[in-house]
Amino acid sequence: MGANGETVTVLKPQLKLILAAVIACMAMTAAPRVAMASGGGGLDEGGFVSDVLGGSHPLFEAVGFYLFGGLAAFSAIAICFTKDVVRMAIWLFATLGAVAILYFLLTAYFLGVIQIIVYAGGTLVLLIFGVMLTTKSPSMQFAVSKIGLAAGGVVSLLLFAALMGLVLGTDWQRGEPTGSIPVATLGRDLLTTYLVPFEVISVLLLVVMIGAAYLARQERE
Amino acid sequence: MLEIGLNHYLVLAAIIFCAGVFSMVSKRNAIGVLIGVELVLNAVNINFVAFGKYSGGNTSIDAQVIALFVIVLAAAEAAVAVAICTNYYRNLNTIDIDRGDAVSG
Amino acid sequence: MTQFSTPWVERNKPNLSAIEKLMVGVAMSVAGLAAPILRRFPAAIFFGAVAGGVVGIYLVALLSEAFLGEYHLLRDILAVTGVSLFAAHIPLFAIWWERKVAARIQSRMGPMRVGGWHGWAQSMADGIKLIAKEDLVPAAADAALFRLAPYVTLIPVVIAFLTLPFGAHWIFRNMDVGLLVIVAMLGVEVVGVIMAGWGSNSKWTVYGAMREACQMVSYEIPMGISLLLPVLTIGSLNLVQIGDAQAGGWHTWLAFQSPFMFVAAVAYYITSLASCKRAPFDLPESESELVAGFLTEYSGIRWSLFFFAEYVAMYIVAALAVVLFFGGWSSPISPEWIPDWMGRFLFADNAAARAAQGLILGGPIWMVVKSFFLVFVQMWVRWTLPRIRIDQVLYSCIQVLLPLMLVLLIGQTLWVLWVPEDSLLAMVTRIALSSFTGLAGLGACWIIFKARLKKRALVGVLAVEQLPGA
Amino acid sequence: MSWYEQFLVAGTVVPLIGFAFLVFFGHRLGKPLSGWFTVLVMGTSCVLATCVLFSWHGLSPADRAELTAAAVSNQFYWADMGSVPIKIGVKLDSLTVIMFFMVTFIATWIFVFSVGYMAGHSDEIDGQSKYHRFFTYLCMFAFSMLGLVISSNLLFLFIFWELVGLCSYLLIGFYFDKKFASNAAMKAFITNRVGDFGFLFGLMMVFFFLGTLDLDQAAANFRQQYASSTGLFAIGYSIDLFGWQVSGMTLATLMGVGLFCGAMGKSAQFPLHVWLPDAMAGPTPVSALIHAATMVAAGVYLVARIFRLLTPDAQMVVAVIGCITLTMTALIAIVQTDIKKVLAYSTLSQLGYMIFGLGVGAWTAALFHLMTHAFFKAMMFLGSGQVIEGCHHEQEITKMGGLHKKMPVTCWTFFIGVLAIAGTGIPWTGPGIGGFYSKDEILAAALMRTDHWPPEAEHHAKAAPSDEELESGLSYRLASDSPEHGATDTSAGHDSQPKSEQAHGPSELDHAAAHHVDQAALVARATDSEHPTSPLPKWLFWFPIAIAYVTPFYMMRLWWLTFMGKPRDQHVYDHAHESKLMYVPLVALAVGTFFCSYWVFRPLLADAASAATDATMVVAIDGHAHDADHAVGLMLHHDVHRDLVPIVGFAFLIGFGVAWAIYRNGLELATRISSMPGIAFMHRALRERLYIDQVYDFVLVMGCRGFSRLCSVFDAWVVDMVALLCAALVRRIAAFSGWVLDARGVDGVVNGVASLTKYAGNAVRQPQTGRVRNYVLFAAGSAAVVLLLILAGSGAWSAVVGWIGL
Repeated sequence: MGANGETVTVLKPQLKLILAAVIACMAMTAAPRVAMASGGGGLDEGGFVSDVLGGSHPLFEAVGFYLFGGLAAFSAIAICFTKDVVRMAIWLFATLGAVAILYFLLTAYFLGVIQIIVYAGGTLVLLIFGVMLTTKSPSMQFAVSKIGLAAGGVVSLLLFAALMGLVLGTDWQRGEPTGSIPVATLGRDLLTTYLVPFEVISVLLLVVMIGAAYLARQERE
Repeated sequence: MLEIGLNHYLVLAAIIFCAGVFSMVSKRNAIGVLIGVELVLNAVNINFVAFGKYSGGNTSIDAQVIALFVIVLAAAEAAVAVAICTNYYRNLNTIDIDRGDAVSG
Repeated sequence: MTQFSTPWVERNKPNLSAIEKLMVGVAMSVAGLAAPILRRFPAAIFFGAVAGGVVGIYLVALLSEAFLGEYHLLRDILAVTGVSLFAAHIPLFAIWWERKVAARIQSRMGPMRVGGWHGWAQSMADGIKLIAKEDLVPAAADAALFRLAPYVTLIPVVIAFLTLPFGAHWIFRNMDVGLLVIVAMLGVEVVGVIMAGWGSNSKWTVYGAMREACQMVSYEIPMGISLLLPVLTIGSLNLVQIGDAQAGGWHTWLAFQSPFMFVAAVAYYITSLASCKRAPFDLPESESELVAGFLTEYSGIRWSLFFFAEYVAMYIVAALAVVLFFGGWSSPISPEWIPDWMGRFLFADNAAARAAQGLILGGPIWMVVKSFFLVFVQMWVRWTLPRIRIDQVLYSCIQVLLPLMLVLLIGQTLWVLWVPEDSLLAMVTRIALSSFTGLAGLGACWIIFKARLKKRALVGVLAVEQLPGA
Repeated sequence: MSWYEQFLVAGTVVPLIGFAFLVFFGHRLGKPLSGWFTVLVMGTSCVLATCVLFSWHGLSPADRAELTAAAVSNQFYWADMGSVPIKIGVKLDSLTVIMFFMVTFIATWIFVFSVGYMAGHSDEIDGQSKYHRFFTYLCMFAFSMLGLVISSNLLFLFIFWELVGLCSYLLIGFYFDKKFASNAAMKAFITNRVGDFGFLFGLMMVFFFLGTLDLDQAAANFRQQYASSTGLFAIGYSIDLFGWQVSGMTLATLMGVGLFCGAMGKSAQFPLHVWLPDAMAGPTPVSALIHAATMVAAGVYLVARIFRLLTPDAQMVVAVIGCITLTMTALIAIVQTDIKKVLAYSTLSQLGYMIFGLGVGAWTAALFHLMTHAFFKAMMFLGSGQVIEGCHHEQEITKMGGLHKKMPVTCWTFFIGVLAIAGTGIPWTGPGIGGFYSKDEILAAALMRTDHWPPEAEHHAKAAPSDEELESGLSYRLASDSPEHGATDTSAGHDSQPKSEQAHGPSELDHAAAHHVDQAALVARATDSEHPTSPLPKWLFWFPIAIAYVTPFYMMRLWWLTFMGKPRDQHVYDHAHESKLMYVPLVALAVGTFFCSYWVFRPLLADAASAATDATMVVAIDGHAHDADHAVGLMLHHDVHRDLVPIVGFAFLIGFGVAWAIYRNGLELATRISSMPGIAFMHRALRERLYIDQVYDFVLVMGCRGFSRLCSVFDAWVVDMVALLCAALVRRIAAFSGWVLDARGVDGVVNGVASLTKYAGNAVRQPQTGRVRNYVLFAAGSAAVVLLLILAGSGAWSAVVGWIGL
């Protein structure tokens, strides 16, 4: 038994362990089948999202809101105190993701997904792309004067106070909270009731596309 | 406090809104300002959806559609803004928006 | 006073704001406690954590089932566990498989030693090696982004399993917007890559990140449009509904529904290659130009996490292609073709019959097999085609795929409007396209069969019989 | 669409395609090729037209009526004019088919001739070839004319009408570098505009009063309004026109006259005829085209189409204008010495016959004359082109003579034309040529309208004309007879309902309308003084008869001076020659002249007449001969024709004889006669074209000039004076205000405001840092302050405190 043999003896039980773990995991992948068979395939009603995140149980809803709302608020505030632009973008990414989950909590699933696709997948990448195009070194930062910061802070706090007063001082008209809206309904409304804004937005997007391409084009001699 | 209602969302939106305003005011990097704008728009969207949910009836659809439009507009705005930033950088060789005060009175 | 300097020990302290400092402090203290243990007993801790996690999940599930029975928390936790483990094992298998495929294409054997039969344990050995490697963070890097990046890359692709169906009832969440969730998660993945590229603070990595951003933002458009084709044909974003619509046998698969769909399936496959940075679109990590692109500065477990993410994403896009275009979980056999005598046994209400149904008419096995076949095609493409230039990548997206997609979208819309499902044209198209594909498949099978017969000639001097484990 | 319509449309579109092709590629095709291409195009069109004509000729009248009705239902909707839909369609009836064939056939041969003619002509201006342009215009001309022929809608007819005008302008002014040519083109164009103004006026009246622009629909509405006394013919209906109360009947007359004005312009009738002789400035094939197939025919065609919208008064106007034209221009033709001018005036005279024929109600005869005239006039013009070309651009017949040896084919084909225009035939028997049938039929109709009118007495005796009578020849019809007679009956019987049932109209429409006829209206109409059945004045018959003697005279004079006798100019004679390419069309058209005299045209036109003259008030006299035999024997079978033979049957012999006698030995005798006292005066007047151009010049041009002189005097003495006075006054005021008000008062205020603004601007621009961040800060800060102020007023803070305290 040399070193070689030792290695083999050392490895063998470990490999068996790995194999066992793999088999166990495989077995567990089969577990949902049993559960689903018992559930009769009614997974679309009352599942993870609406239960745990959508909050028919108040505890889950509260947990979800405080967790992701807190994350959204925290990262939004973090943006204020970050100097590096890319970090700001990453914090913004966190805010956007958290807000998307808040949309899920508010049963606006479609909106949540669109928030992720458009904001996180599109806008944010665009922003970072913009940063990359316009930055000479990653550590480039611009200092803001103390007075400017103070003025901004004061104004923001005043605004916050005013908004709080407005939000909490108003007796909002309440109705029965609505459940999730099928995406088909949303689509039909978009092409019937909201057809004109929809078309206007389409035209706007075209204009924006052309305008952005025009602005960003390379000047050629 | 455990029962989550409309006010919770509105307060959260107010926080994000004010954070966005502060970002817009305190960043000298143009893209930082843009990020502040995105925050503000997101805060508004939270308000829309929350009002839609808690007002009942068909408001929910209206709110979601409007929020959808806001998202689309925000994306469009970001595209144009980034294009403007690129151009700005090409012209002034910096991204500091305080340098772009050619229109000062 | 000798000044020692190594590139990784001395770090530039990044400028942290107060809150960031607080967060980093908390995280570092936790990490400081955990790191020595992690470093000493990597394998034991890994598998211990796996085992403990499984046990813990069972416990939590049981408890919650007891207290919150109506919310099916147990079922969800089991499903999460299952999906996560499945996702975790895809790379283990696929990396080994890719090496075998590459080897076969290059007329060699690939890994043959670790674990005995055809080196099946190679991936695990690699994993252990990577876990044990030293974890480096470059001195000039933005450490926080650098560390965060692999997780931002990996987590979304695992979340994508949330709405990926394995069967009519084999889905974690059957959501109205199921397709969009997957697309969204594939779109988020790119943020992690950009973080990695930017955080590494190297010319190569930044170029890689920019290429990735550019490529992803461009290719999402034709990809999204190609996904719209099945959506508008079925009229739903729900993947289960889309899959159910193709359960009527080989010819009802959506790819054969119209010529437009057939082309769209191929085009989707091309865009999906670009969206998970696979060859020939692997510009962000091209080793010949950018060293390794955004991966240049990574090593050890973080590096392997990127690969975990990549292989899981490969599986996701392949599975999406299967659900949307190639019949999902259903087998090529239609229930209508089952003769009566067999149907009497097959459609009986017992466990054995259900298992047989799953094998013959469709179930998770079919889904996984088909998806892995498409993953295999991705590998095949990677080892066959050369990488194209970045301008060619963008050219093919903007000037070829995008107009093509728009034409296909309009064509498919008109097809749905003007060609009824039971019209002669629709039937002829279905039969022609499906039989064409079937014949091509049979031809491929024949070639493989012939190749098996001439194994020696193909493999050449590396005669299979000469190697251990063969 | 039936294939008839498809062929007609195709035949119309083919020249358009040729036009488009030549516009873009004509200069590449080059000199002979683009001409031959045009011939090919026109030939295609002609083949299509021939197919249609042959097949149409083989159909029974019932089948034709069915096809006509089907064509109406095939119209397709084009646009709305107000609330009236405008439909495009093909007017498919015998007239269209014949006209179409005539236009394409003659145009084809003219195009062939053109290739030969243009081969010998310079076509370069400023070094650039205009050859292809000539054929381009010809194509367009043919297209316009064909479109005009097949239009079922007055609006489209008008559009093509204007296109015809444009093409004639382009072609008459083809040699636009020559002053006289461009002047002639402008003259033609402007004269036509005058007529078109009337046309447009009539068109608007049709649209306004009849509510449609479709030809058939307009006629039907016209009938319906007349029958039911609504619309234009409502009792007591009148409109205020510049202070005159104009009754509905007068308006209807004005409408008809307005439409006729267009025809006056295009067909060169009396006051507007001045352009046509000048139009000889264009190349000779163009003259042939204008005089035979296209432009002048368009006017006659228009009158034939709007025939149903005419009132008796309007028809009278038509007849009188036609009579004046034919008389005057025939007289002028006697003294012309330019070969083309003689032909031009003879055309005018023949057009006068046609218009006159329509005016007296001989619809069929007039159009028949149009057809026969088209053939022989095209032939003669081409013959004159041959002569001019052969004689080295010599147009004066005084310098020709004896050319029959040098150009025999031209000579004898021309002679056939002379025979045809003179109405040569054997009196009381069948054989004859051209005008022998057509012109004499017009004259017969005129005779009937003057001497044998009203024919009610004979006709009324028989309740229905027997088949024999219909077969045997001429019958007459008052198209409006059903309401008229119904009115007469009812006024006698005082029992409206059953009596009005007897009013059997020729169409269902009338029949239905008759039910709604107001009793009083019918009584009123029965005693209407505008009853159409009064006979025409005698001179309307005798002037055309006289001119029938003049026509052979001047034609023989022309032919004899050109081709017979001794050569008067040896140089011209030596040079004379004939071109083969150019005499082929002559022979073809000469054959066509015989062909059209005997064959399908007359019966087909008679067939078309029953529908086209389905009139309200206008008088129509129609033959019902359905085949050639009847057409030839027409004059033998009716009293009127028999009456006519002694009057005019030997006119051609007398005319030819006199001409031969005078010009047998050249010009000496004629010169002597023309210098005789009395005749010399007339001769000069005729040489000067009866001074009409001078009158126009004096009245219009001098009038305009005088008026402008007057205006200029007014301008110089009155307007300028006022302006100068004002200027002086203003200068004074300005001086005052400048020194006193402006410098002291206004400038002070302005400067004050300016400095104020400056200070204010300096103050306000402090916050304008140009920094976006500061703007955001101000905006957000002010929003916050305003919100806080509002909230402080509303006492919302207690609620805040309460919520947080919770």
